[in-house]
Amino acid sequence: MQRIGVFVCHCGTNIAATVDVKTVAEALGHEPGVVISQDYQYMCSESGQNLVKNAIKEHNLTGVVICSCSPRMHENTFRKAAAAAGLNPYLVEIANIREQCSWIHKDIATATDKAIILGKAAVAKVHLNAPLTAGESPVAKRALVIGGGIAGIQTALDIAEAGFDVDIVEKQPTIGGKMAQIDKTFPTLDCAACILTPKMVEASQNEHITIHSFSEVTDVKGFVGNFTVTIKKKARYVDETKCTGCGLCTEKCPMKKVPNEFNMGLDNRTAVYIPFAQAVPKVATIDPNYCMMLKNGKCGVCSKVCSVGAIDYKQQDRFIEQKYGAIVVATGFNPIKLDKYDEFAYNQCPDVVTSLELERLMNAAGPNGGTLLRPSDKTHPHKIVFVQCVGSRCDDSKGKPYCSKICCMYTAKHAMLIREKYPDTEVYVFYIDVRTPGKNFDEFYRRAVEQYNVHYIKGMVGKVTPRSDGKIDVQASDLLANEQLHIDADMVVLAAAIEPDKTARPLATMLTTQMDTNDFFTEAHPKLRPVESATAGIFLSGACQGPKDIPETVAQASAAAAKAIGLLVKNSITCNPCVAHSNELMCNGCSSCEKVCPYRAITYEDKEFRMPDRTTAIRRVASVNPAVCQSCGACTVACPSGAMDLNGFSNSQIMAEVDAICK
Amino acid sequence: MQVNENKEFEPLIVAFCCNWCSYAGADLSGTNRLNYPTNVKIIRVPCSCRVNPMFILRAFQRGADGVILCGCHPGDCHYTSGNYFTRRRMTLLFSMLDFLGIERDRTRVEWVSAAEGAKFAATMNEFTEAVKKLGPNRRLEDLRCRKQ
Amino acid sequence: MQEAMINRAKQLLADGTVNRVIGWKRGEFVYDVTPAIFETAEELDAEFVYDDFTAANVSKYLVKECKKEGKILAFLKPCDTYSFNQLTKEHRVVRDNVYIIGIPGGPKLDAEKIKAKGITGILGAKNDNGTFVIETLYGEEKMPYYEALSTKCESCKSKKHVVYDELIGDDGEVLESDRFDMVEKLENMSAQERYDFWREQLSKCIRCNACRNVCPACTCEKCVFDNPDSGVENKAPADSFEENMFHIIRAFHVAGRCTDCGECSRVCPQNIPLHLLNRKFIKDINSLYGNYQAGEDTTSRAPLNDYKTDDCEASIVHERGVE
Amino acid sequence: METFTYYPGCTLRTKAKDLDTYARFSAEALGISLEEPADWQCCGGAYTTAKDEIATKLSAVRTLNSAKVSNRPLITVCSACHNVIKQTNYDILHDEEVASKVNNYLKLDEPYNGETTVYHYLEMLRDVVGFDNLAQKVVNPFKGKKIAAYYGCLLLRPSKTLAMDDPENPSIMEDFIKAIGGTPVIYAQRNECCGGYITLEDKDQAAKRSGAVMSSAADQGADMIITACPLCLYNLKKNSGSELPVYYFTELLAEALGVKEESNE
Amino acid sequence: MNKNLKEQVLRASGVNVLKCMRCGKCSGTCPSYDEMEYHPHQFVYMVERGDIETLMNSKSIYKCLTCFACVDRCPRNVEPAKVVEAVRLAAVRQQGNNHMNPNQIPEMLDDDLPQQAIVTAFRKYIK
Repeated sequence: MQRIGVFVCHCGTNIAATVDVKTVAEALGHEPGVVISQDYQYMCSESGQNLVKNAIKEHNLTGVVICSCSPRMHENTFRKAAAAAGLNPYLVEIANIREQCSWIHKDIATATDKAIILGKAAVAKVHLNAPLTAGESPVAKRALVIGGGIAGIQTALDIAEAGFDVDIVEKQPTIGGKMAQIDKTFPTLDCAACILTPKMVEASQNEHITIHSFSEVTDVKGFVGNFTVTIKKKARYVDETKCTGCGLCTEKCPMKKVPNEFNMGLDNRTAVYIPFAQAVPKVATIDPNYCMMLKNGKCGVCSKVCSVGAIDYKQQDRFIEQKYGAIVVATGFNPIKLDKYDEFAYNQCPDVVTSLELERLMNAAGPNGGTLLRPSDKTHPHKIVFVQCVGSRCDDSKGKPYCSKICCMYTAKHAMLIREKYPDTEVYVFYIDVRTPGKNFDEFYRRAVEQYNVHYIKGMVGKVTPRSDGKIDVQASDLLANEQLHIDADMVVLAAAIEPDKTARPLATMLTTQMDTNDFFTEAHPKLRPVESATAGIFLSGACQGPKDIPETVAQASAAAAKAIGLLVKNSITCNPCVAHSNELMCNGCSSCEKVCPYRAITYEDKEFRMPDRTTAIRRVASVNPAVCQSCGACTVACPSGAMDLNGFSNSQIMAEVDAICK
Repeated sequence: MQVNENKEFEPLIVAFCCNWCSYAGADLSGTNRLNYPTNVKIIRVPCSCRVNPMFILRAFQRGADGVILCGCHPGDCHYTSGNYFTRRRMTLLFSMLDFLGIERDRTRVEWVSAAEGAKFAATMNEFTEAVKKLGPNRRLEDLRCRKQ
Repeated sequence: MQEAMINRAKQLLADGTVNRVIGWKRGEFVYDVTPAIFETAEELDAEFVYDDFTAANVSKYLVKECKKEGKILAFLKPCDTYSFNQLTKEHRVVRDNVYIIGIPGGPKLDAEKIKAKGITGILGAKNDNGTFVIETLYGEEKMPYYEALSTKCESCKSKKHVVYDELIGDDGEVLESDRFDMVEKLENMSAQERYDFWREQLSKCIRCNACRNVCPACTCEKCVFDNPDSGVENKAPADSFEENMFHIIRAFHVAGRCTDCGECSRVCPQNIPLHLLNRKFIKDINSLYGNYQAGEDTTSRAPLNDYKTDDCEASIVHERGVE
Repeated sequence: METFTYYPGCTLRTKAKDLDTYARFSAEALGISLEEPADWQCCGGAYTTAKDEIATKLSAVRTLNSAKVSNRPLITVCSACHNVIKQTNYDILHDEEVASKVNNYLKLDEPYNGETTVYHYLEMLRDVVGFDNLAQKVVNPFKGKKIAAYYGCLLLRPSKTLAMDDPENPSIMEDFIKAIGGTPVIYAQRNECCGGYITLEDKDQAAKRSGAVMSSAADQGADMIITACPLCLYNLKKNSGSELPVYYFTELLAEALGVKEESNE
Repeated sequence: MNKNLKEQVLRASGVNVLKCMRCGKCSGTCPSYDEMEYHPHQFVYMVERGDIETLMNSKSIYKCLTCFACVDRCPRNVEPAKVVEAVRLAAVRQQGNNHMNPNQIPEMLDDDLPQQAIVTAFRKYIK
């Protein structure tokens, strides 16, 4: 027999001025199962809560209905109060008679009637409430960071600092990412390698950090606190544990005509290679597409010269499986391909380059040893044109709809560095807007203009025509002068839009995280939860979530680490008990529920059942993982037999509310 | 609902609101004191995709004159995809009701965000008016359950 | 055809490929043909029937049968193979436990339609160039062949077998059919006319559950209308609404899963055109979300378990059609 | 032998007879039969982008419809005709208003709804004949000849509608040049305008445009330049002030296939 | 500003001028830029402002080659050439405002001029 208590709040005059609370309490007192119905000034106050607690104890209540403000406001308050009085907190229901009644109605009689109906619906529902206990799920004390750029490194270091083991999976032979390719950083102009490489070394030496370089994530199973991840360690044909990184093999390798991706293909490397001097791990890798030994079994020079016997032509891809409590995605970005924009002649002329290529051309470890020379004839350029927004801010059919965010600043940096080092070089920057929000950013850009005399021209380049005399005719508009210009440039630098790495999309599918139409990962909330994905236990770090510069990336990387640490310190996580559950006796095993579950919380197993006719049968039935279910209820409607139901919002509970309202 | 000769017909409207957007939007219209008729009674659900067609039919059966379902805007679902399923389910259900000759203005889906208190109130005013024009729901109502 | 089927079934029983056969046998009357299980060659010889009255879809029987020991041989008409595939997709049948022989389908005949012509005591029948010659206790009767056709065969959607281990006879093609004509006709009526039409039809319902029991998509372990936790449990129609509710929900539950086999209307003792409800959903799904034929394959996502971010809004119902 | 409906257009009957004749003889040599509709009309020379222009689109639709009636794809060779016909067909397919207005005007036996596939002659060479097959049929290859392809504007743009090739990085004519044994010369101005009809009232502007094209091609070392458009040919020859020889691509094709002589008979 | 004219130009061109982000690429790529008084980006902006008559009275409308370089290269898909064409049509459709008189044609001809040029000019200049 149900013993239900109803408590009607005045909320000062907020409710009482439009709703006759006494009448409401009186009317609800006559509802079936209700043993006490009271009203009070402020139900959420301490004395109000005591009133509820005392009534629970005194009347041995089995359910409580509070007629008050929105449950979004005080549901938790009253659940806690009930729990303190020994009543299961999920036996409390709220009737919202403030926001959805007293505040929107003026006529006392009709508002009171409506409040009574809302109260009756809550009473009808609480009759069917079941006591629920939150389950617990253990947390594996290890984190996975996918991507070993500055974002991944920073996140890993911060997690390791807190004392947790963390693995970095990086698809390239070395960690470091895009920042390792950059020459100088804005707005301070300090050398990227000087600030990045110590962090790379720190990561490799930290006892809590394991680096899986030249590796990829191939499968993710499980849920928050309990992920099982398969990592493919690609064959590098060099035993990592033996290689000392001496580099002798790379010197002796006869296959020297391999485009060097680290230098954006502007020079060549050997088939066995170490991407750059400060690579971590400093281990050689053999490129099977070019190695003559691997291709046709003829050569073997590297193996002969290696004094430690690290070369292993028979090495295979290896798969390792590891459990993680948290996963941080830090897959980063790439500049877009420029094939669609060949009015800028990128495919026609080697002296039309992207900004990232320019970084390498200017870098001391780059193809020209730090001297800026034209790729075509290795001469010094005297006139350089920068083009902004190539592929950014476009209509969807023409390119990326977003601002790539970093180009204005790095272009100012490039312009300044060139003018600093080569004062005889004229630099033009064609811009649509100069966007420099950030600490010391606009000051930096102004320095480029005022101190270094970079020619900023508002307008856009419309056609680039390379000429046989080595000059490049740049035809552009100068909107302020209302003129069409032709500049005889020696080099053209294109600020290509950036896009998320291509590996991100399949990864998002494996992780069941959401992406936007541009393939950037979607954060759980754009303002309040910017480093979490909507999938519990998956966090976002760096440019995989949106275009970012280095300081922002590092800030977000640390924030993602903090969120991951917050999860890893827990021994177990409390699950929301209001989750879906399947009645195995009625389940058809048809997979409809699984198809609509956004969290992959539903799995199937073949179970043996005793049938009514005393035989046993094996049936495929669904089960819901309560740690993963987020309680949306999509499955309950997909289920034709009604086997799938949702705690707290069950079919019969909602139906009871409908009946009470429509009575 | 009762039709009194002296009194105007007052329809009963059941509104299913998802907890994250539309229920919060309804709260906001309360906070901003934006009026809408008492005819509207809200039932809170975690997500619009929790609403089973059976709930809607049951409401009509027991005397509701209109049923409206409110959820997050497409793309903004708290559960990322719930409202997309809602949209397909309700499109087909409403089309079926229409096929059976039930007045199509008795059912509606509206996307209301947590910030759209004003839209919530306006939608409820508008929907109540539309249902009022149709008069009592006779075609789907269970006669037994009608109030005397 | 019947003989070829029996011979092949005997071979498969003999070589141990299968240990039983699902087919049809005759009841009291010549037109009263129902699904049955045969375990021996003798049983086959004695009772196995396949003729113009053999309309029943045996796919649904395989839900239970395929859980038993050993492989079963099933003869599936083209329309039945769609049902079977759909059941495979929903893990209700185990493909490996069934040996499927595809057989050419109908058109099948509807004894009710013959009887409606005042022809009784039917003993046998044959199609003579469009004229249907019926042998009865009282002599020979004739009627136009198409008037005797089962409703479900009048607008056949496909002569193609979508799943089989072997075929007896040739495989056909997916057909262009006029199956949505009646739905369209109703759509073009006024709301009041539609309401009157359905009120008249649905009020005939006696809740015998024949539609539910025959439907190859209705294979729930327990029907939601028998489930006390569903809040809609009811075993008999107490009022007009509950007929509506039952049939709307039933149609909704099979929406995107119904292969349009037509069994519901075939078995309805009250001759309610229930298939029109299913076809309405199929027509809507095709026009709103792209053509979809349930059971055509075993992997595609059912339209109601799927979505596109740019699907139409529910208000499309308000914007189109006849008021 | 595959048969196509062939639309020559007005200019190919007068000032650009070469473009036409070589195209026909070459097609025959390649095993393709081109059938001209009995009563074609001039396409109008320029496509009017304005949505409220219907009358100017009618003649193109008549041509498209006659191809539809004969149930064959339509082949064009003049860039301008191709542009007009292709854009009109796109309109009919994508703009219901245009389609219904046009059909209201024309009162055809059966309304035209964009059924015809339109190929430029070059597309036919690429997609029907295949450049590899073409190369095998070449008897007089242009060995060592550095040939610059001039696309102009009409063949490539608007790219969404014409959809022949990458508008900024086209390769169809370069591949054609390779197929007939020549060496293609890439130059940036190959997809810029020659000045077009402006030659009628502003010779200076036409000279400036065609001059820029020619000098860009010459600068990259071209021995000759080829085009598919009579007006381009005119501008480049008459207005550019350049000595670089300009040919229709069909002339080179006919020569490569060894049918040039008989074409001239 | 003439609202009717603006409406007419927007409708005839089918262009949404509000998509323009004022980058000036159309004018950067236009082969007729130096011959024009008002340049492609100005056409878009002036139509947005409703300043159509100024454009109609300018010789610029006869300088556009309709080469579609601006249309294909506009990052925002604005299609300036269609705006120019719509303004030119608005001009030549006015009574007595044909830009070319057929009587002038013989003097423009030379032996090689393809008639394609003349039919095109008829389309562009005369209503």
